[in-house]
Amino acid sequence: MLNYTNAITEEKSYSSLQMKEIKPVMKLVIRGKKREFLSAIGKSLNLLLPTEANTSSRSDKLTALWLSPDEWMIYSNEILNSESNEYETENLLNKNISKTNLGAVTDVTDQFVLINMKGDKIFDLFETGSPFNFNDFRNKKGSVTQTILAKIDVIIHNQNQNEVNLFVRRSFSQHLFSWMNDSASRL
Amino acid sequence: MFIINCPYCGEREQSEFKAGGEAHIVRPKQPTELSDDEWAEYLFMRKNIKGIQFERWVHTHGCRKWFNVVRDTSNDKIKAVYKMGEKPPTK
Amino acid sequence: MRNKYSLFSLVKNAFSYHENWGKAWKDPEPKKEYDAIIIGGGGHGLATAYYLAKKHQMTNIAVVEKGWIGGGNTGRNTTIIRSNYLWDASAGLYDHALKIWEGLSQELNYNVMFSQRGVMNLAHNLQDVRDLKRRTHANRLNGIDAVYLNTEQVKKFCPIINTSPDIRYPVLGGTLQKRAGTARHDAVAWGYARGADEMGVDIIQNCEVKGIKRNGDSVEGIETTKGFIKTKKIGVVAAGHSSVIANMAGLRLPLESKPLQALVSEPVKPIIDTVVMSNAVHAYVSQSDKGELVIGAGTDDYVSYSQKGSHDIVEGTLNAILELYPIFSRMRMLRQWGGIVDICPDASPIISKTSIKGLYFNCGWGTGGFKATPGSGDLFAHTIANDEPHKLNAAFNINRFISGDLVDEHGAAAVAH
Amino acid sequence: MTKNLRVKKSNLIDETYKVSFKFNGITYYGYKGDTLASALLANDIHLVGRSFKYHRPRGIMTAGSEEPNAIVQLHNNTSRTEPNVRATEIEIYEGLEASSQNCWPSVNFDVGGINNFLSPVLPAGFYYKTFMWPASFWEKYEYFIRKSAGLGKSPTEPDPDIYEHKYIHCDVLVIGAGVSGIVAAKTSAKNGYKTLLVDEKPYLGGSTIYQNSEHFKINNQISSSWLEKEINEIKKIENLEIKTRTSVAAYHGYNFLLARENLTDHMPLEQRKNKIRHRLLKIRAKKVITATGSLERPLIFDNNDRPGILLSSAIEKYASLYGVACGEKNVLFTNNDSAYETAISLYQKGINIEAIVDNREEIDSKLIKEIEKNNIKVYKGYTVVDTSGYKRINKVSIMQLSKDGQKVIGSKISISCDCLGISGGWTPAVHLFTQSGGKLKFRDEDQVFIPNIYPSDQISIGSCNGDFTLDEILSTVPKTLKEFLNLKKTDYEDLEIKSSFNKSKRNIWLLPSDKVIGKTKPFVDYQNDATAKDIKLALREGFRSIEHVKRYTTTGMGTDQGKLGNMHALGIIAETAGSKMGELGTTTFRPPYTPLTFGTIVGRNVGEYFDIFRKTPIHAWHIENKAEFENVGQWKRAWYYPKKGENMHDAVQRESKAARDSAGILDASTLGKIDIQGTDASEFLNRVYTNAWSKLAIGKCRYGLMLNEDGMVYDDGVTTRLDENHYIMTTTTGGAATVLGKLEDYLQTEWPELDVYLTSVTDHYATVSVCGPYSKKIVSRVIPDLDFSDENFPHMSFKDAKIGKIKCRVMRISFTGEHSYEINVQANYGKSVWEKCMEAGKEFNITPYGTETMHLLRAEKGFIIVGQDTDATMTPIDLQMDWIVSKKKYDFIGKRSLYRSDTIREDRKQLVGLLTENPNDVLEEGAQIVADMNKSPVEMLGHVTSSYYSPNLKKSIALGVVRNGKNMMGQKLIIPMEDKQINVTVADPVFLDKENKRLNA
Repeated sequence: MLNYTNAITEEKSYSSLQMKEIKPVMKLVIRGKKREFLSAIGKSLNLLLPTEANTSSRSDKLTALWLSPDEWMIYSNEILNSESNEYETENLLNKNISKTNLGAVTDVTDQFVLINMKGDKIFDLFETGSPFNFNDFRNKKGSVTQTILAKIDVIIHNQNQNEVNLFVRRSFSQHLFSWMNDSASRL
Repeated sequence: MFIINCPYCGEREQSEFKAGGEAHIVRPKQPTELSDDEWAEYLFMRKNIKGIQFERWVHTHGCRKWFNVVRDTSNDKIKAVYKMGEKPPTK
Repeated sequence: MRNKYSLFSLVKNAFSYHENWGKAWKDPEPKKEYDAIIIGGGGHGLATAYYLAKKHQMTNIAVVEKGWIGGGNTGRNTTIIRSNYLWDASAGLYDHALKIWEGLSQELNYNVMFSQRGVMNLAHNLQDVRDLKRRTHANRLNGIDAVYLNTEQVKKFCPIINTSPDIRYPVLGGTLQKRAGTARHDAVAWGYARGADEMGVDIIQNCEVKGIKRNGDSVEGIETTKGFIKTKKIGVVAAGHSSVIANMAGLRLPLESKPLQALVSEPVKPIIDTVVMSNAVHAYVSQSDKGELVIGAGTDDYVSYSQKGSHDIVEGTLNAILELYPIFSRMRMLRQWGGIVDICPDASPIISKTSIKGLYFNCGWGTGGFKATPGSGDLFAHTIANDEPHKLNAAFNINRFISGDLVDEHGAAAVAH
Repeated sequence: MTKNLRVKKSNLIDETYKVSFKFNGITYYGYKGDTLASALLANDIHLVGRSFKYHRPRGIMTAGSEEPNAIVQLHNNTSRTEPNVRATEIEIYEGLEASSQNCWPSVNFDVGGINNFLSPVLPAGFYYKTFMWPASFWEKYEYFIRKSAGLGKSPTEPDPDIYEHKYIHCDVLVIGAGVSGIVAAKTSAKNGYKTLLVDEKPYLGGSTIYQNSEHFKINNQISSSWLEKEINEIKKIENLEIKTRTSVAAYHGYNFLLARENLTDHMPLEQRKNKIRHRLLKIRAKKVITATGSLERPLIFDNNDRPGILLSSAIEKYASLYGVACGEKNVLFTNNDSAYETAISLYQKGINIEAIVDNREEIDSKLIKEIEKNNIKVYKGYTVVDTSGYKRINKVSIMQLSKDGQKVIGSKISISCDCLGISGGWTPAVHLFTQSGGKLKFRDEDQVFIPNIYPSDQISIGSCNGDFTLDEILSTVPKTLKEFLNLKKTDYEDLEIKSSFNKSKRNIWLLPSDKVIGKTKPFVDYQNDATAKDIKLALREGFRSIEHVKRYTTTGMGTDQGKLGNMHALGIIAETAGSKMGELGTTTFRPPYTPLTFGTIVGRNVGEYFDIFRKTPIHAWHIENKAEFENVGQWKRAWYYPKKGENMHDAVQRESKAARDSAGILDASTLGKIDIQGTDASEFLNRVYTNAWSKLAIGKCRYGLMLNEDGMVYDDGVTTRLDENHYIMTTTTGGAATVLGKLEDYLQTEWPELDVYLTSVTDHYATVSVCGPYSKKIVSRVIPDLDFSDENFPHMSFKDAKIGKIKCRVMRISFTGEHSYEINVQANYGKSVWEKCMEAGKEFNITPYGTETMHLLRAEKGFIIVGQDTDATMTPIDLQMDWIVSKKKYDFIGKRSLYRSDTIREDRKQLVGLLTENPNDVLEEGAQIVADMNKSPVEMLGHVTSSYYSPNLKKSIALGVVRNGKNMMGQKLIIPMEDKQINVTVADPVFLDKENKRLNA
């Protein structure tokens, strides 16, 4: 049996801000341009991919984030078992998308670390290191952005009032988390 | 620091983008048939215009898409953006 | 000499309350025709005119400048002078310039304040170390004074550098060229202008070139805001605007003009008495005689003639400065500014004839042209006067972009200097 | 100090809160709310510093950020000391210590003062004319010049304070909270715009807030009372954020502004711990309203720089806002009505005014009438011609002006005084406007530059727009706002305004004197000691442009950037040269408006956050096992693993030997990995790599070389065909991001017709590379279910496998020449796989090795490292890798460039092996290679790119590039070192196992 070692082991809590990694969560990048691609995804997953820029969609099990006109990230809403890395969704999409040449499906489960943030200081923290204008974003549930935070690429998904999921590449995640804590400690 | 209106993501800060130089320099379809001079034209020679320039940018830290920008290089004002493959605006 | 400068003349003039100093240069209207016209009244252009008059007896010439002399990159750069370049051709070019610098104040009877306070380049990773050693060995064999320093020697030469092994990019070593240093940028333009003027060169300011008149494959003259001026030889030394002039003649050049920024701190008492450059963390700093820290930032990645760059570049540079000199955190930025630098794909200049007879270009100096000013002027004058390059600038011809024989100095010039 | 210069209770000053501070070692007291300047003035101290060039005694001149003279060194402590702090800006706090700068031994007795007497030989630009003989002596002169230049002293220890950044996006930014700014902010915010109001001062209300005269009323209330109510109201508006002690430093294009919010500089040191000192605000505003006010102009006359000479408005501010009298015998000298506002204010407070000198003759002004009513002498049509008093003014001499204002007539009158207020009218603070790219126009009536063409969505209002009087401001501003903010109505439509200000002004840039100008010192730039005669000298010497004059005389180059004197310099140039000021143009105002601390700009990007620190999933293991690390791009890679007592050489020799004799293990997770999918994936690879890919079988791996379009080697790596339309490409560690970017560029812009998708999976996988004769044994123990037979799993192939329930990919590829496997597993299992390999390999002496050993092992095999053995001037042919360049393919990136006349030459530099004559001599990487040392100049044929002592071959080996090297096999060459020459022989770059037997061993 292999041990599971995720990137961020600590949960951090400040007044009005909590941050922790949520894992394991399946993450897939799916790519495609054709109309059949969108419908095949819809049928396979019972989830309509968002086609409007900077938005997301959601089913019981999955959330889909718009990343570009031909790129989405799908992640599981539930925490999975770390003892296996076989993902039903991935297999299904490989069968219905990759094998039929409709588009591409890539497992990025460990490419990205998902940091869940809660509290009303989230955007104060972002403002210390991201040039993105969060004024509208923060009030729009489901909105998504790819931008930079502390010079690091991040994907931010507005989950709920005062709750976001932040995705960052694993090799950057510890540096970013340390930076976020340093910032949070001064908010 | 510009604000660039990514044709896919909307207005974003310049820090999210990278510039890619003069636009509409099409890679020759048959490079082997070019003379050294003609190849050098493609490879190195640039208009380097002072004034309205058609240029390429990529939304590196966003959607990763390349697109075109019309910018006045004498004052850095962006006049228009358009997608790859689209015709440049005439006005 | 009309107005010889010396301590004696200063004292003498003090008695007449300095009322009797003559003009450093005249302000003539353009003649109808010249034997040669230099477009661009920066250091390189004025030096070219000076050497054309002095060494090639071409005195019926003019320098036309669209603004005021020395007002472009000459007056905006951070004045670092060195010759420790990698390739033979570059080393030859820049060391030729350095040798002229060493006697320039006396030659011009104008104190250009060339100060050989040394230039140190730092290494921050193992490839830096290899590159700097490679360069040092090449320099030594080319007769250029350059030595490799280990971290302790770096610290000893410039004690305020943070050489702790615990910083993000520790200093692993460096090179030092002791003959290198700085000079007073304005004085270079003014000194050459005064010298050229005295030999009869017309320096025409506020005269913008609007067109280049060609007759077939030869040039016939220039259209300017002060009218048409006839000439058979045109030397273009227009730095960031080189492509603009080239386009007038129907030429395209392998250049992109990009913003380059610099800044100075408020003046303080001497704290750093050499020039330190670091390519890897993008920082270089020296201290002017006035006491300001002179700091050069990098270039932006887009073409611009606005003389403005992005704040991210300035911030990035100061990040690096504080990484290497944490003691400067409470120093204050007094002024920042931008210039337009014309950059060649191989980070080396062009000093060359063109396909058009009588049209010569001296451009592509990118971020580091100031250091070459006297050499560049001398060699360009030679090229114009003889219609063929001097052996020291033969490699810097425009055809290298066609044949592929580039002089790739990216390793040495990736950062502005 | 027995004088009581405190004159009244003030809202800003808390007289119940005494603060002690030290100036030049002596303890003084002030009150909370005082600036250092107001506290010093209350203690009757005017002499604060010495000037830059002549070391003349100088005092406090202004009450704001335009101060040229009163700049001090704050604190003596080596880490907290701060040079050039304006006494007029710094608020005092308990324990503040300040001292004078640029003087020795003290500000009262300064040896440098001798320069004042040498001044006749130190005109503008004197240093260009001398110090040239003897030639070698400049640096000796320079040493003394440098020592005497500079102002304060730099800290010599790191900064104890912390800084922060904050991005702000707002609809409307209002800069300046004077009466115009308050009106603008309220109007904007109440109409639904998300508004930010900033002001550099600790209080709101600008100069109107201390305006207590019956002469200036709004709706029948004294203007300050009216404004106070407005301020109380705006504090309650929800979408209005107000930031005081916040100064806008830079106004860039696209309405991007930088402001410094000063959070702790006014606090006692012990209260600052763990607090952010400054916050740099990066503001992006849809609209900007600039209401930065105006600066009072000094007047230019002989000896106009003595301590005790202040701007008239500053005297009023010290009296009204700080409750401090600047002198007991005040004289005011003016060319406009402003000085009378000061006079009335002083009179009300019982501060004595000796006289007012006004260069205007007949003026019908209510303010003057009131002054005259109170029996204060007004000299009309007079000018000051001189002052006296070395360390404090004690007398002014005045004379009558001729009708045309060109000369003085009559006899001199002396007035004794201890303070002289000067007022030359007002200059709109257009600095930020011009920084933003705005174009100015010159208004002839009152000789001011005002905004004309706006480059972005912004507007200037109030006195920075040239509307100086209260009635002008309050009638114009609401109209301007309505248009700018698209409003139907504002709250300020029907204000009833009383303003007694007469706008007449008699502007004379350089006031005439009874002496020839050569004998006078009329200062234009106080800090840099540039006088009107310096400007005239520059013009005489042919410097015509304002930029030339500025640079030659150093006018406007001080820490105040010429906020006071620049207009006068322009005026004097125009007058002397006979040109029009409007045509001369101004010098460029460059950011920042007020100097900005480096620390503020840098924020938290210092120390560990200077740059990103990337870690592999196995990083923690390397730390636990005491690895030394190497910076590779932003990664920290394990460099070598020294055992106790080992140095780097020992460790690398041990690691290298183990990797070949038994087994080695390397963390290769940093290599870039790109997932390539799509029906045109093979065609895509054909176009980006030099070799052919279509025929690569599924399950096989191939090495590829990628060129730049200029034909030079750009990157390399192994790509594996996972399926018909699915590949995974590896790139170098440093090249990962740029390679992906370049491939996307070609895909999106040149070949959009290709059905290919690229996705980075670099971080998704941990890569554990196990090599050596025992590698198969070890890996098969970790993955027992996989058939490792050479038939099933040959070199350059890949297998999907599982470790327990965890999927992974195993590649049999080798960068060492040994039999070796790379296990790619999802990152979160990477450390565990590594540990399993270590455990399984224990009995086989499995040895972790770092990048240094990796470099050594590959050099033994002659494998290149892009960036070390290549430098962007090497083609694949130069690397003697002709075999990888497909001749059949019609095109690939860079192909055409390989056939240019100079890239096709046979005598280019080529990669070769080098063996030293003495096998123990290890060459220095970077050393040059020469054939003939007697040639002059020495011809360098190339250089050593990689060099190691090989423990496996028991000799030194090296790679190098040598001109025409491929035709020099066996030839002897020289490596000239500083102290010796090393003889080498050109050899095959493959030093070990040329037959590749070990791959299957």
